[in-house]
Parts: sequence; structure tokens; C-alpha cells
Amino acid sequence: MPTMNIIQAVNDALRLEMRRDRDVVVLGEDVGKFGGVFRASQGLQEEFGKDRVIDTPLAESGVIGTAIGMALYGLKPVPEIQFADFIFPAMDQILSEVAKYRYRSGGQYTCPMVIRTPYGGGIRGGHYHSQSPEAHFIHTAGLKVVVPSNPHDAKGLLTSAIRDPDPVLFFEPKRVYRAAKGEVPEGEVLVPIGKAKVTREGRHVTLIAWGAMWHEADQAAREAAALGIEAEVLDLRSLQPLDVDAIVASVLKTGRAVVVHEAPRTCGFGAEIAALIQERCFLSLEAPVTRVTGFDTPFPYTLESEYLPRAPRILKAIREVVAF
Amino acid sequence: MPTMNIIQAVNDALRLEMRRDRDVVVLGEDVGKFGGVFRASQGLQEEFGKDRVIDTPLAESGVIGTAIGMALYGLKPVPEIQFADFIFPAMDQILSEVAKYRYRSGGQYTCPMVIRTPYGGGIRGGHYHSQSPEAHFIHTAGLKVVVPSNPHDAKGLLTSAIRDPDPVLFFEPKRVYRAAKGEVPEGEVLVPIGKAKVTREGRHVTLIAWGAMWHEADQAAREAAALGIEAEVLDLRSLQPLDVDAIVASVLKTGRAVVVHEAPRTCGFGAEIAALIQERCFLSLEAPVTRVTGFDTPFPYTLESEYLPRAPRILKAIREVVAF
Amino acid sequence: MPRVRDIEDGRWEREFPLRSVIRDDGSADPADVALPDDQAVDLFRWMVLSREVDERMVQLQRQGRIAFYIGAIGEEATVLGTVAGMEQRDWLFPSYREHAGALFRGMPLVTFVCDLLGNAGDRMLGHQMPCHEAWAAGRFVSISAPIATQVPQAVGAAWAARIRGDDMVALTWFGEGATSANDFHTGANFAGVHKIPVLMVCRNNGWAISVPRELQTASETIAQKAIAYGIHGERVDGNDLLAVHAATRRARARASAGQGPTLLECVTYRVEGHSTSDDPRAYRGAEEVDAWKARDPILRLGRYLSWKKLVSPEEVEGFRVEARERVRRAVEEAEAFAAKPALETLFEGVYAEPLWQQREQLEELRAAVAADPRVANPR
Amino acid sequence: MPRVRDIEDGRWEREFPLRSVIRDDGSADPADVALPDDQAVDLFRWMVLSREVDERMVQLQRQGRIAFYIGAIGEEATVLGTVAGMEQRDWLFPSYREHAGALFRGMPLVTFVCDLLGNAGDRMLGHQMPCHEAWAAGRFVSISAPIATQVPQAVGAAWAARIRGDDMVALTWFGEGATSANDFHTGANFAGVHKIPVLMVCRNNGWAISVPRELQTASETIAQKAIAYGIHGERVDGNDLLAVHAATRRARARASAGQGPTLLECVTYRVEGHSTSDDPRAYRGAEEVDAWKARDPILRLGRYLSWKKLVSPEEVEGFRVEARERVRRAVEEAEAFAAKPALETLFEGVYAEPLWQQREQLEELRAAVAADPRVANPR
Ligand SMILES: Cc1ncc(C[n+]2csc(CCOP(=O)(O)OP(=O)(O)O)c2C)c(N)n1
Ligand SMILES: Cc1ncc(C[n+]2csc(CCOP(=O)(O)OP(=O)(O)O)c2C)c(N)n1
Ligand SMILES: [Mg+2]
Ligand SMILES: [Mg+2]
Repeated sequence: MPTMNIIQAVNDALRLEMRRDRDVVVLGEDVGKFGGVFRASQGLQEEFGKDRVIDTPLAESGVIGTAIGMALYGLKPVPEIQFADFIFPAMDQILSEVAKYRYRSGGQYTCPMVIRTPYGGGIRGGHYHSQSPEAHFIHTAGLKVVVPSNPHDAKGLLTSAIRDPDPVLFFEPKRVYRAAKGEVPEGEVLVPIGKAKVTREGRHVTLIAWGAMWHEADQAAREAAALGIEAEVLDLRSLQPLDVDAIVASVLKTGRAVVVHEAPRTCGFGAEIAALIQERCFLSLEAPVTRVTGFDTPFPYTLESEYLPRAPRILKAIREVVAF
Repeated sequence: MPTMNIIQAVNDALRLEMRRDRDVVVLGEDVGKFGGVFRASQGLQEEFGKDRVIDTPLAESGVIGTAIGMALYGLKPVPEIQFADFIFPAMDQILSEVAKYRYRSGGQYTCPMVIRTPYGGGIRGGHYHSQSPEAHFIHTAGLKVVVPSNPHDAKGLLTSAIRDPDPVLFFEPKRVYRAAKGEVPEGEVLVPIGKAKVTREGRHVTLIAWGAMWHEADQAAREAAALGIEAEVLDLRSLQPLDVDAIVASVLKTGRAVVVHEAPRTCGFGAEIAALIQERCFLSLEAPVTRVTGFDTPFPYTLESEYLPRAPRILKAIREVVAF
Repeated sequence: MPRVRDIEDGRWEREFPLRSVIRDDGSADPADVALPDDQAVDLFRWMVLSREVDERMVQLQRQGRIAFYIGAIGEEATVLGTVAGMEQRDWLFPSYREHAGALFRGMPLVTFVCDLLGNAGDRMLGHQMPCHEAWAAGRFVSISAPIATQVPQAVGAAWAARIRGDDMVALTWFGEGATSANDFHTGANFAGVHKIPVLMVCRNNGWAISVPRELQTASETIAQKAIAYGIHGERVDGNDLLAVHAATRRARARASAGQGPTLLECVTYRVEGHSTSDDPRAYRGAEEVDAWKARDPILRLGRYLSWKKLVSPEEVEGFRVEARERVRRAVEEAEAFAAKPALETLFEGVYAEPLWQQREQLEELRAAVAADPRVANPR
Repeated sequence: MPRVRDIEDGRWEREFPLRSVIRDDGSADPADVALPDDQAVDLFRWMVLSREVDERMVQLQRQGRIAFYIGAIGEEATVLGTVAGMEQRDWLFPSYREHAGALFRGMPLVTFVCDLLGNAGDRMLGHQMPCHEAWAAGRFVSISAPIATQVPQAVGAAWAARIRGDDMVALTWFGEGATSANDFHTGANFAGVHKIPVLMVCRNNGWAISVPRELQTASETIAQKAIAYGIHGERVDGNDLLAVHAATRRARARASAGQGPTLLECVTYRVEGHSTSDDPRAYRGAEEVDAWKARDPILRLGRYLSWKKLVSPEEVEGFRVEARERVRRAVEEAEAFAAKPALETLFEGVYAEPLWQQREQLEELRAAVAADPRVANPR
């Protein structure tokens, strides 16, 4: 089985789906000849031509707006937003249009697409190349939100997303784009959307994370193990739909939960997870659900190590939760 | 003391602040000659002229974008977004620019402004004239978010917002724009931003609401009283900054909390409040914090009574929480 | 026709002359007329129906039987001239006044009225407010409220068709106010770069709610905005059905031949308030409105038809009676449906299949309705 | 100069002729020259400094001493010609290549380098990535990454000045890629309607990262986009400092006299990669780059200065040495600061005063750092 990093896995999934389905098209800024600023679409224009791998003008609202029209007509567009931070010019098209087409037309029209975008910090990008805006989309009914943490899931989830009948926001953890390597089967890989993965079993506390922060949670769990604390680690993979059953099952067992995300704490997805857990596991909870997150500031530049909820802060939270 | 409705109170606050401070300007679609589609700026252009009450072209990003420039230069703009549902074309200017100017320039530049916008359902507006998008802005550090429920607070909070050194999103509950009437002092009224109001004392459960839904919570509390349940009702008024002390004080007393909002449940502000309460009142909680909210769908047209978290649904939640 | 303040002595008005076909007395130069007589009569009947629908629906709104209405009174030639100039296979991306386009493409009148009522017969399941219909069978795409979002979408659909090798030209309608919006800009720009077969029709009706056209843009014409995108622009008398239809045919032919998009400015007028929620007397005078009423597009085509002796005054009256009767029957049939769609429709169509939230929330709602019937009743 | 594919036989290139002043041999028609000799020499020195800064910072980035750099090599005449053509009181709304403008307006070089380092001397408190400086004392507004957001902001500032009765003209710079963005459109449109005293300078440098200008827009020139907004448009040789400066003066005078905004297209070229993160060899050939290198704006002004006998080759070399030394000293001084701003700066400036969250989170962070020093260290 070949070893890949996440970019290669994304590229592989795109290529295979484009070979399989003539309706799949890729569009965005710099995705064509250049193959994307992170090179995720490298080589695709050579193979599939300019009609199916399209360099667009510089306007995210146009990228998504035209992708909607393509999807309505029956193509399966996979638009790229160069950085998740630059998705806001397309916010109206995504929240008002993509999310609502099926609903507002009584099911007559629908515009499934996969909006791929690199997200997250840790690459010295400052606040316009580091943000994690997933909460906006999770809050918007009609959208699915998927975040892989490793190459295998990146390939399998992207493939599933492309075949999904609903629009999917596909956030790629750019901090581990190249660092996260692993074996990925050749040919079709499908990872179902909506299923979390228990990547480590434990009985003292449940760690809930996704994307780049899964790696930090995993690291913290290893360090906790050395202290005799057995942390169970969940890689959510899909934030909407959320695998609430997996979370509940784990927390009913451990009685404690720590949620980790990069986005600012207030109104981040961690709040929703905490709310759900206390609604569903109230009598089993031994400590408050604890959030280890980015702070309530714009994403900083120099102090990004301090800002990011990395393993040391997670470990501290684990210890406090277990000692509660 | 004159009796006013919320529109009149908003108009009054704008007029007084414009008289007091020559730097205050109002801009937006239809706000000038027409006085706004809800007539909140009626008569202002006559009094203050076209330079200070500006009919703009149809582009929310332009309304906010130019307001930023005005604010940078030293004016105090009060842009209106005609319906909160139409704020998304301005999302990039608000989230990437308004929220971050002070931070990103190390305090050299700042663009305080008050973005007024009618929000919420119950007026048969369907999903493009009924949404409650507050969570997006609460999640964005750098912005304040204020929602009055009555004419007095509308005047007092808007006045405070105009004098605030930070940008404020000012959501006006259009469902009770005219229905909520009350006495409002003439002349200056200031209600501090960041302070919730206990509008009803009780010891069995805390109801947390704001804007139009405060009226529903209040109604539910009255009905609960008839059943012998004493509900304490908090009108949050300011969502960011949140008066967490007031919430904690009440829940430590009652041991139970019900949060009400119109926005879809998932990742709504109710999630944040639930997360905070369980973090801070864990050992005092007698039941899970319960959310009575809009559902995870676009805002519907015909079934909006069913969709809105009105008194009957709140009452049901109160009874379940008390019986937990 | 009221002129906007010129910035360069009418230069652009000369570059983009306002084309018309029907003269004030109803006559026309035969060389300019491309529309066959039977189609002219047919489109006249459509215009009459459109007017009847609009007038009746405003009445129903005043009577409290529907909550809201927004129509196209005075703009019928622009709507029907364009839709009739396209091929049946072409997709239509409406703004919110082109209901006649949906009906022309086969949406039953009763279905349209059910949409206004949001009742159990509503094809949109009561999800959308009145006048936001969709009719996929007629390739009439779902209407949205946020201004101009449909423009890049139309470009995308036309692009997709070209990728697939289909001869399909997408048409999108929008107001002159919409040209200020972001999406007009990106739509036109994308279409220009990639020579997309799309027809962008601006209904320049002089007003965007209370904002007059000269506060919307300083460009002397809307058509000249085409220059910014390297695309073809044209200006036509939007109250002259023959002129609108001919311009549409030309633009469609250009697009279909690979010559790229057209921005077609139809100069017309919003004779009524913006919608039933609006009172235009607060911001504009009667003289302007009266001047435009005299230029009514139905009267205009009517004069042409009688000049050509294609219809008699009695026949015209007959069309009107017939239309009125059709509308009456449609309202009657529509009002016979239950007032509300079933409870579960509230959660239908959010996703292809409901997620666990929607399923749980439906159960929650059912329980709430069972516990207290007020849940399903507005106060 | 490479031409874009014309859509109408160069019609718009003729309407918006590419104005230049300095001929290839360095000579110029005295009638065209408005810039006093001493200023020409001064601006030449600024261009040399700008080039030295850019080259040195790219080196530092390659050495890992700064994380990122984006400069203006080849575009110095556009940046300095425009900023020098404005009044000191005018506000500048930069994109991200106009660092020479910040320096010209008095930002100390060492402060600029501290910003690149994000260290304890950084005026931006380490909040922004390199090359996103602000210098309020020089009315050089905070740089943002999202493309074109500064355009309506510049319009708003100029509008505010007019409301206050100040003679202030705002200038904003952006690339030709930015003309595709929403905010270019709204900014230009608002400015047109209200005749705002703003100068919109498009650095048309041929590329937006890997996207060539002809995939950005089908309009033959950028200047013609002015027509869509009813504003004045002009096209100038962006590598000719005298031409850029003269055009800026004209546009400023128009704006200040109440004649409204100008869209000034400066035709230039991005000689290097988009930024230090980019490798342009992946998408463009060397011939194009070489052709433009021969049109270097510094060489160009240098030829003029020597034609006019204003500087000798030795003096030019002296400017370079002097600039290099200034840069060297600035880097040395900047690197003497502590690598990181204090912990509490992380929470400064989110609001005028920290809310309880920021205060709590600072305490939380302090405790975490105390518990485990790795919190403050990247892996
Ligand atoms: C993004 C957005 N902003 C504001 C509105 C409110 N609004 C509805 S129609 C309208 C005016 C539209 O004018 P125009 O484009 O000229 O179309 P017309 O109504 O004249 O046909 C406005 C401001 C909206 N629907 N969407
Ligand atoms: C909204 C947004 N989308 C994408 C980007 C990524 N990006 C940064 S610069 C750039 C190209 C800009 O080209 P142009 O406007 O021509 O300016 P130039 O770099 O050539 O000076 C892109 C796409 C961004 N910064 N902001
Ligand atoms: Mg209009
Ligand atoms: Mg460029």
C-alpha cells in the first residue's frame, strides 16, 4: 500500500473520482495550471482538461455561485477556497443559497458540491491564514461538515463527500497537510460521513477532537497514559452530521469529556458538544465537560503556539477533569 | 413619560445621538428619504441632511465597507442592514475587517460602529426575512452583540452602543417592533452593555432569553407560576459581552436552566450558555440545561408558529426540567 | 422617459441606443418585426393574464388571504418578451417578479396560488414566502430573496451545459438595483472570461424600493456596464414587447454561437409599490408614475395588434374576461387545500435524508403539539 | 509589453491610451515633465531603497529569519509615483506590496523589520503576519489579507473627510486580480454615485499568483471598468515614475475639485514570485519575465536622470550602498529585540478593554505556561 500525505490523498481522491464520474469538475483560484497553492489539484488539469479543472477569477462568491449553477444542472463541482479564511466573501452564496436550495424549492432543486478548503493554524499564517470557521457552517442547516485528520480518512471522506447528495464543507488540516503520513489503499476508499472513530480506548476520560487537533489530543492521551490516566480518544471526522452516539457511548463509560478545537472558544463547536453531552449524559458526568480551544481573539501571529490548544494544555485539562 | 414602541425608541435614540454628536451618521438601503423599510430612521434625513443620513446603493458589503472607512476617519457610523438575513454579503467586511482592525493594527486603527438590523421570525417572512444570525457574530472576537426586548432598552442600549468604543451588532426584534410598547424617558437614556436584567424572580428554574423570545419566556413563566413553578427570568440584553455572573448567580440559586432562542439549535448561542453553565454550576445543577430553540432547518414559512420556541414549548421544557 | 443625470453628455446613451420597434401610434416598421402574428397575439394574452394575476393577488393580500405579494405590473413586456425569446430547453434564473415566466413555462396557475398561500398544495411545502416559487419541470429555477445571487448561478448552469455539450443558454433576470450587488459583478466577470452562453437581463425599472436609479449607480446606462467585463451590452425599450423579444433572440443566437454573454438592459418602470409591504407615495411623485402608466406595455402591444388588425377591442376584452376567470378558478381551487402542510414537512428537504437532529426534533415537536395545541397556533 | 487578447480590436486600448513620459533612451518631452528635478532624484533614491528592502527581506526569509515576505520588485514606480503624488494629509489604503509607501510616510525601517519578525518591537504586537503593517502616524492604514476589502474603506474615509469639510483625498492600491473581487465593485460604485474624492490605483502587474490577467477579466483594459461606474478612468505606464506621478497629480486635483473618483490603471509587472511562498516557474515562462526585466522602472528613471545629467553612475552606486547599509542597520536593530511580545499582548486590542473572557483566558494561559513550558514553544 502506498504511503501518502494528506495532500497526496486529496489529490488521489479527486483524480479517481474525476476518472469515475465525468460530471466531477474542480474550480477555484490557482487550481488549474498551478495545481493549487498547496498543490492539491496538481496534474488534474493535464489529465482532465481546462473544462473540468478551472482557474477562476479572484472571487470566492463567483467560485461558489457558479458551482451552484453547475450543480443545479447536474455536474458535481468541487470548488476550492484557497484558505478557509477567504470563505467569507462567499458566505451569502453558501449560507443563503447552497444550504437552502433543496429546502426552499420543496426538493425540486439541489446543489450538492464539495467545498474543499485548508483550515487551521500552526503554519505562521496570522489571522488570515489560520482560522477554523467550521462553527458557522455547522450552525447552518443544510450543510454537512467534514474534517479528516489523516491521509486515509482524507481520501475516504473526500470520496464519500463527492458522492454525497448534500453539499459538504470539507476542511483540510493544513498544519498536517504534509506531516501526517500514512498508508492509503490504491483505488477506491470510502469512509462513511457521520461516523466518528475511536482511535484509542480508555476509561477515565473522553477526548474529542478532529483534524489537526486530533494529533494533539492523541499526544496528550499518550502523555496521560504515562501518568496512569487512560484517555479514550475520538476523532470526530464528521462534525455535521455528528456521531452523537459515539460520543455518548464513550462519555457514559468514562464520565468525563474534554473537547479540543482551534477556533475561539465562545460559540465554537465545543459548546455544542458540551451542551449535547450534559443533555444526554447528565447523570453519568463526574466533572464538567471541559473545552481546550483557541482563545477569544483573532488568530495571532507570533504567539500561535500559545494560542493553539496543543498537547500540554490538553494534558493539563485532562488532569484537572480527572481530579475534579 | 411618553409611551413608545421599539421603532420609535430606536428613532429617538438615533435622533438624540445625532443631535449630540455631529460625527454620528446613518447609512443603508432606503434609510434616507424613505426612513427605512421599518421606518426606524424616519425624519432623520429631513433633520440632519443627506450628508448624515445616506441612501446607499444595494450592496451590504459596500454599506459596511464604507462605514469602516468613515469610522477609521473618526465618524461614528450607524449602518443599517435591512434584514439580518441580508447581512451575509457583508460577512467578509464584518468578520475579517470590522472585528479585527484594532487587533491587527496593534491598536493604531479602530472602527467602532453600530450595525443595526431587524432580526427574527413571526412576521410570515420565510427564511430570508426571519433568521437570527447572532451566533456568527458572538463567535467572532472583536464584536459586541446586543439585543433589546423592549422600547426602554432599545433606546438605552442603542445610545450606549453608539458611544461604545467597539463595533456593536445591534439586533432589533422585528416581531415586537410595534407590539412591545412601554414608557421611555425623554432625553438621554443609557443602559449599560454587558448587564442582563432579572425581569422576574423565582427559585425553581432560570429562564434565559433575549429579544422577541424574552416575551415568550415571560409568558411561559407566568403560566408556570399558575402551576406553582417559580421561574426566574433573565433578559440577557447583551450577548457579547455576556453577563455570565448574572446567569451563574441565578442558576446557583435555582439549580435549573432553560435557554430560549429562535436560531437553529445546533451551534446556536444556547449551546454556549449551556456549556458555560455546566462549567460553572456543575455541582449545583439538578437537571441538564435545556434548550428550547428553532429547529435545525431553514426558517419555514407556513409552519413558523410551530418552529418558533414560543411559550407553550418553553412551558413544557420548564415542567420537564423541574420534574427531572 | 425620465433621463438620469448624464455624466458625459449622453455619450453612453448614444453608444447604447434605446431600441424600440412599436411606435407610439402602434405602427412598426415591418423590417423591425420578427415576431409572427400569432405569437404576438399569444404573448399579448400572456401579458393580460400576468396583469390579471398581479392585480388579483394584490387584492387577496389586502383582504388578508395571502400575506405578501410582489408583481410585475408595468414590466410585463420585459418578462414575457425575454422568456418567449428563449428556447424551451433554456434555464431561467428569476429574481422575484417573473412569475409570468413560471406560468409561461407550464407552472399551473393553481400551483402558483398554492405557493402564495403556503398551503397543503404548495409545491414548495410551505417552506418559502409567497412569490418565491420554483418550477423545475419548466427549468424555472428556485427564486431567492437575497439580491443577485442567481446571476453567477445562471452563469454556472450555462457553463455546465457547455461542458456537457448541450446547446442551452441560461437567462437570468434582475433589477437595476441588483447591478450594485456583489454577485452581478462576479457573474458578469466570470461569464466574460469564459465566454459563457448566458443572457443577463436587467429589468431597469427605475427604483429599488425607495432608491432611485441615479442613487444606484452613476453610470449613464446599465448596458454600458458590459464594457467592464468585455461582454456585449444592449439597451432596449422594456415596455415594447417586440423590441425585447427581438433583442432576446439576437442575444440568444450570439450566446449559442459561442460569442459569449449579453447584458441586456430593458428600460421599464415599476408602476406600483415595490411589493404589498411598500407605500411608494412616501418617496416619489405621481407625475412620474402617470407618465409611465401612459407607456403601459400592454396598451402598447395592444395598439400594435389593432394597427395590424390582429385583434378587435372586443377580443381584447374577451382575453381579459377569460384571464380573470382563470385566476378566479385557480384561487378557488387553491383555497380548497388545507391551510397547512403536514407537520413533518417542516423537516423535509433540509438534507436528502433527515439527520438525527431533524428526526429527533420532529418527535419533540409532535410531543409538544400533543401536549399543548397552542404550539401549532399563532397568537 | 505583452498585450491581452483583444475583444474589440484594441478599441479600449485606444480609448484609454497607455501614457508614458520617459522614452526608452531616457529622454522625455519637457512639456510632459512636471516633477521637479530634486524630487525626481529623491524618488529614485526611494525606489532604490525599496528594491534593497525587498531583496534583503527575501534573503532573510530564505535564511529562515523571517517567515514570509511579499514585495514590489518591478512595481516601485507604481508605488512610489502614486504615494509621492498625494498630499501628506491624504490617507493611504494599501494592499500588501506598498511597504515603500509606509516607509515614505515615515514608518521607521526598523519598525518595519520588527513587524516582519513579529517580535517585541513589533508595532502590531505580533498580531499580524509579516507585511501586514499599519502606520497611523503616516495615515498608512492597516494592511489586510482578504483581497480588495480596502477599496470601499478608502471610499468611506474620503467620504467622511468630505462630510467634515476636509480636503483629503484617499488613495487605495490593489492588483488587477482584485478587480474581480466584490469589494472593488462596491467601492467603485459607491464612489461613483456620491462622487467621492478617492483615487483607486490598480497595480496591473499581469498576474494574480498563477492566474494571468486574461483569465481574470475579459475587459481589454482595467481602466475601462471606470465606465461601469460613471467615473473617470485612465491608463498609465506603471514602470514610468514620471507618468505615474503626473497621473496621480491629475487625479488628485480632479478629486479635490469635486469632480469625483479616478480609476488609475498602472500597467506594470510582478517580476518575482507572488511571495516567498510561491514558485512562478510552475506557471510562466522566462521570456516574459526577461522582457519585463528590461523595462525595469529603476533603470528607466535612472536613464532619465542621467539623460538630464542629474546623477552620475557613481552617485547611483552610492545610493545603493547607502540603502544597503540602512537596511543592514535596521535588521540588526530589529533583531536585537526579544523574539516574542509579552504573553498578555495576545489578548490586547481585541476590544478597547478586555472582556471577562480575555481576562480569564489570559490567566488560564499563564497557568498553563507555568505548568508546562512547552505551551509557549512550538514543536
Ligand atoms: C442582499 C439583499 N439586500 C437587500 C434586500 C432587500 N431588497 C429586496 S428588493 C430590493 C430592491 C431591489 O431593487 P432592484 O434590483 O432594482 O429590483 P426591483 O425590485 O426594482 O425589481 C431590496 C433592497 C434583499 N432582498 N437582498
Ligand atoms: C479573498 C481572498 N481570496 C484569495 C486570496 C489569496 N490571494 C492572495 S494574493 C492573491 C492574488 C492577488 O492578485 P492581484 O490582485 O493581481 O495582486 P498582486 O498580488 O498581483 O499584486 C490571491 C488569490 C486572498 N488573499 N483573499
Ligand atoms: Mg429596480
Ligand atoms: Mg496582479
